[in-house]
Amino acid sequence: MSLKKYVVRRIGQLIVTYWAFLTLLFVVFRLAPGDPTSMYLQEGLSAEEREAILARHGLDQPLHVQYVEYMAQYLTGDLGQSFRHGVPVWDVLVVRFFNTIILMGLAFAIAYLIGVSVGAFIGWVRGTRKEKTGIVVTLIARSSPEFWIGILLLMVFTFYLGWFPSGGIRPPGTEYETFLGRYLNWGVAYHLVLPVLTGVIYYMATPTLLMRSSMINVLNSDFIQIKKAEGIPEYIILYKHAARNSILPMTTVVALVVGMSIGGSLVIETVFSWPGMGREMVESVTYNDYPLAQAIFFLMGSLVIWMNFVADLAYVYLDPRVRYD
Amino acid sequence: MSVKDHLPANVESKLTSSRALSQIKDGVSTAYELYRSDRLGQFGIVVLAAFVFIAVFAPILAPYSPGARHRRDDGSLARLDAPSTDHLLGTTHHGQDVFSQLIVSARVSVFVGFLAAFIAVFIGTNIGLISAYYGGWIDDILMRIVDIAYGLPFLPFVIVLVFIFGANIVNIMLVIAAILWRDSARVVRSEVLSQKQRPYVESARAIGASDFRILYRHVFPNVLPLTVLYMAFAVAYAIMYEASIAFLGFGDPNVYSWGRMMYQAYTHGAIREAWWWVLPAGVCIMLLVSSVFFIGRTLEEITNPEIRH
Amino acid sequence: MLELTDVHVEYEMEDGGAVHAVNGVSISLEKNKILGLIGESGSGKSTLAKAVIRLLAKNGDVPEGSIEYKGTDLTELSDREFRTEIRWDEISMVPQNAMNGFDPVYTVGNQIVQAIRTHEDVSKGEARERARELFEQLGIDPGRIDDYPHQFSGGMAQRAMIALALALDPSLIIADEPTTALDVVIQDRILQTLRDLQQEIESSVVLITHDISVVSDICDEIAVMYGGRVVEHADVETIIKEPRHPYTLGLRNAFPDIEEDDQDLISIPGTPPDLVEPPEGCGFAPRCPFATDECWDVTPEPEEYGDGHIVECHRADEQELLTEEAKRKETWMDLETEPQQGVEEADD
Amino acid sequence: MTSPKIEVDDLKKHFKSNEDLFTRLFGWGEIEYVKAVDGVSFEIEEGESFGLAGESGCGKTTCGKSLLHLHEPTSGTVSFDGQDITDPAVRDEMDFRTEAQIIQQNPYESINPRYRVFDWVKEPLDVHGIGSEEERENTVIETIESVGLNPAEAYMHEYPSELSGGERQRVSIARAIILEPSFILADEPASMLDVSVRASILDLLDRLQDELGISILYISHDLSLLKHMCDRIGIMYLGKLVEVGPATQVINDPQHPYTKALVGSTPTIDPDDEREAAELKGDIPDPVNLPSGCRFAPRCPEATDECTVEEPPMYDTGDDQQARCILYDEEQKQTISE
Repeated sequence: MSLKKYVVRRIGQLIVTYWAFLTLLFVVFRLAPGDPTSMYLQEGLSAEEREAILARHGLDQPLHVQYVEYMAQYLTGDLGQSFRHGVPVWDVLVVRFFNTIILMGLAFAIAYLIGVSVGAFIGWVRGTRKEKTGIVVTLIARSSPEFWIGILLLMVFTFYLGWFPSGGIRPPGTEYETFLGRYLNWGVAYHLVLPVLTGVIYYMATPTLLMRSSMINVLNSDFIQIKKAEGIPEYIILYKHAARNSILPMTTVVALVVGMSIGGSLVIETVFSWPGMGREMVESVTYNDYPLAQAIFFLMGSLVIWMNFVADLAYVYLDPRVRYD
Repeated sequence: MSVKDHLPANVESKLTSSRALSQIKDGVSTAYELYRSDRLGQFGIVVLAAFVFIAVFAPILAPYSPGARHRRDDGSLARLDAPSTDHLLGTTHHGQDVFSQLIVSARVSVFVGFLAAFIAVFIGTNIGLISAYYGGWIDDILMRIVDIAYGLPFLPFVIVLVFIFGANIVNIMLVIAAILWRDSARVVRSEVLSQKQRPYVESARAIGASDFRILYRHVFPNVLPLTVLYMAFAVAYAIMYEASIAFLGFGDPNVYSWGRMMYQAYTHGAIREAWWWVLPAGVCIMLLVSSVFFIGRTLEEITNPEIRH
Repeated sequence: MLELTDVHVEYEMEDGGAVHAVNGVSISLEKNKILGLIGESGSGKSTLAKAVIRLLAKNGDVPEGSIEYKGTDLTELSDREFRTEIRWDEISMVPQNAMNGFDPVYTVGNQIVQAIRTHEDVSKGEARERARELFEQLGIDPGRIDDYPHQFSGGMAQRAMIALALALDPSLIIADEPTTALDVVIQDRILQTLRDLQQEIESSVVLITHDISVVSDICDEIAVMYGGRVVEHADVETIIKEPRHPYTLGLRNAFPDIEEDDQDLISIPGTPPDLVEPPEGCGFAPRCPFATDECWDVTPEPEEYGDGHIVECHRADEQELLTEEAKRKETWMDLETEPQQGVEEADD
Repeated sequence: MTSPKIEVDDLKKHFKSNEDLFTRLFGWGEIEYVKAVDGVSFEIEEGESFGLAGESGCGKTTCGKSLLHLHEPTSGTVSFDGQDITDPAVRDEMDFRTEAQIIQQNPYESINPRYRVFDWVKEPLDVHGIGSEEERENTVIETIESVGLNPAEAYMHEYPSELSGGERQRVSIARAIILEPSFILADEPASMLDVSVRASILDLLDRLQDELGISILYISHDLSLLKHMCDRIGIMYLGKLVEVGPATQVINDPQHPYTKALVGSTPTIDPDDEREAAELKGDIPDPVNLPSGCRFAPRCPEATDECTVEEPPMYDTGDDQQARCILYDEEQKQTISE
């Protein structure tokens, strides 16, 4: 199969996945209890008012019409109106989306870098004490849910040592002028440390363990023996051959870890009161604001689907066996 | 190291019952091998056994009812009392005994963990078996479903579903299983694809064995170790997800769980002052989950001899 | 050029015991010769080769013996010295499956250049030029040096592997079953190429195989291994036509030959010896129809029977009798009917 | 005249080489076919041993497995005792799976590692519900002993991982003969075994064939072995038979240039033997895009322009021997039915 064909196929698959995902989203949220009116019911709505609200959100139509409209809306990037905030969902989400991306992107990137390097190392020193220690530490990290790690960090670094703030994204009352200026300042960096650290500790376990087993598999292959017989120095064999080959399967793991970390943002943002999508999701579900919950769900799912897509293309680029065939 | 080495030298086996008997023996000796093979696995088994014991006998072991509000000698509510001989792990904001809550909560974790994992692996294994064995259309469709399941961010999905179907412990368990199956489905499928190529499968076809027989009497026993391994992972994830759901406040309000304990402690700001309310539940989650992971790692080493030296 | 003296190789096992894979091998190889090392699985032939080029698995070790190469004892060298002075520069190897011998993510040319530049201070361009020349010598289109290994066919990959092995004009090439995975037509071509090139650059080759016809085809000398020892070693003519060791005789009679019309194949009963606790006496005694009490008790020492024909057998001087007897199927069959140890054990 | 045990007529097996969801859904891309077996015809007589030889990828194994209906043939017929077994109704009626069995190449993978010897050998009886439980046990013990695993008690409780390669292959043979089939496909039965035990397995097969009157189809790349074991052999190249004839004759006096090359390339034990190395150009072509005309022509040392025009039929070259080569067209104009 040529490279071009492969990419076209992969795009086709992306479309199918997206369609299925959107449909699932529709089905799930149409099952949801509590229509928007339930939020206003206490205020004693009249029947007409009720219907007006339903009509405004397009909920008085038959399901199949709603489905078509919903698809059209989402495909044109219109995520609807938030019940609770009374404004377009986009207005609520724009800032929160970037807050989450900054936090989870950073946590994910650092976790992945550390995980792959540590995994490569403990795979290389297979059978030694170092490997055992590495595995035990990694497994313990993986056994600790994000909220537990976050709470421990808070207890130690905030309440006991007093080094870092307990939550939020920047000191209250901070002014910023540009988009970049919002994030590129010491205040934000200071607030980022603990939540990012929480994510890093938890998310690095998966890439570490997978890189290790991938590494062990590669180290068992004949070509590593030949490279040794060629007299090539060990460190070059380690990074140029063993690690380079072991990283191939790791690209597909990227998407898995992204899925985990984006979902984990709910917990981390709740613990550290980080104004991101995750915390907003928890609140919107609690308050029946399902256009908002649905939109967040859609954005999170999109991230995972796109990362999957990018990872597959990266794989093709990295593995000549697929690239030239 | 073969299984046989762990059996007594003179095994009497009646021919007719030899098969069932031998499989039980295999199971026992595998467990023994697991226990013997490294200290991590031993630690895991001991800790896991302890938690299962606690979960089973929780009502007997807990000194108080977990919801009971205790009062001090002066009649005031025993709010956030530090650990004492009366209350081994102190009391909560509502004057409840932390130690008793801790013990009772073990039930939820063990119950949800094992049952959700079992359901997930049961579904996943069968989907993997069928998908790989029959291939073609069936495989295409099932695997696209798995892809989509991988596209769903786990925690948000679970929370939405739990919210829709109602926050009770059975729903939570089912919802966790409804998404955890994807891992075992994918792994079992790729293992079956490789097993399917092995000549023993062809040999079974050559004697006229039915598809059902080939799948469940030939292929499945060879996939079983992997299934058990993924079961261990699923148990660990199920426990953690249940705790996370409860921590976010979407748990079953009628049962005590470690996640819920931490949720209450966190929302009452106890992490500033009452460490005894916060730490025990987290330590328990960590211990229980890591025991399962340790067992899983040991299993991995046993079932995948290629990655031994 | 290469002289092994009483080499032992052990693999440590998890339970603390050890597998004595090679159990006292002494053998020498002259310059510009091809030595065929034949033996069945578990005879220690690959292990011996790995010991020479220091590629034993982590749990493997050479506790005894010396491996002298051009006057230096290789076992005395530090890892660094061994890597920079011996590996590939002096001793290179060709693995069984060439396709797995190349790193899949780099081009073949790249890997040859890397090997050259690890040992010689030459520019990339020069190294590439040499890689092209090597390709040409081996009959591969030099334009394909920028191909990835998976783009090669099995036979071509094996040629490229030989090109890689020859990149630094080594004095010794260890070829471990280099053609086992290939079809006869390609095998034939590759063996001829190997032989031609070996003579051209005057290097020695150790060819490891289980196929007697392959060694008799291209080798100068043959060493037969059994149970971790070299039981017979001589030039090809002698081993094929006048073998003295009963195992060699047995192998010869078990091997179907395309030339023969009505061959009666005779198998050797029994199983190879236990390498964890090698028994006293000759390792082949339990399977040998000619074994005497001495054979069971005393391990035979290598003895020379004229012009470099070295045999480890107490009855090697009874060549004619053994050869005649070994040709009769009944000789070996009789042994088969006797109760074997394995069966007894399982029976009780 | 009795019909032969097996009659293969113009058997073809083409595999789809690429097909996925999108090809199926939208017909994107062309489906390519690997023509593993591309029109093979031969016969095996009652009690005869027939050998199929050729290089890897020539389709010999696919051909054998299509005979056993482990692959659904793309076209052509396979007659078993005169009945066409490509028809499922015929297979059911004659209980084909009890009549034809297979012995596989790799004894280390051909026995399910989760089965003990006893259960593995007994399974065919279970599947076909033959005899009572007690009768089955006795049959199993007898069969295990008849393949040289004596006494059966010493082996039947073992897992395959505890047996040597030769013992495992004996277990496979026991499983293949327990239903008393009349035909066995032996796919490289000895190639994974050590030389010293190979002969004993071949002897065993020889003996069983004599005792039970089974027809055997041997598949191997090893001409020396086929010469030793078979009455007749067929040489395959790229999915077609290029030469068929009595084993000794084909190997001692090959007619087709490809057979000549194969025989010439096979190493011999005699070190004095100076074989004329056959010069074959290039590698085996891709079985997806076959060359036009004679498929061996691009590599053939004796090819002429004429060879690329049309695929040659089988020509009689004397004494029951046939070759698919235009060289024999001049000597003998009369062609054998295609």
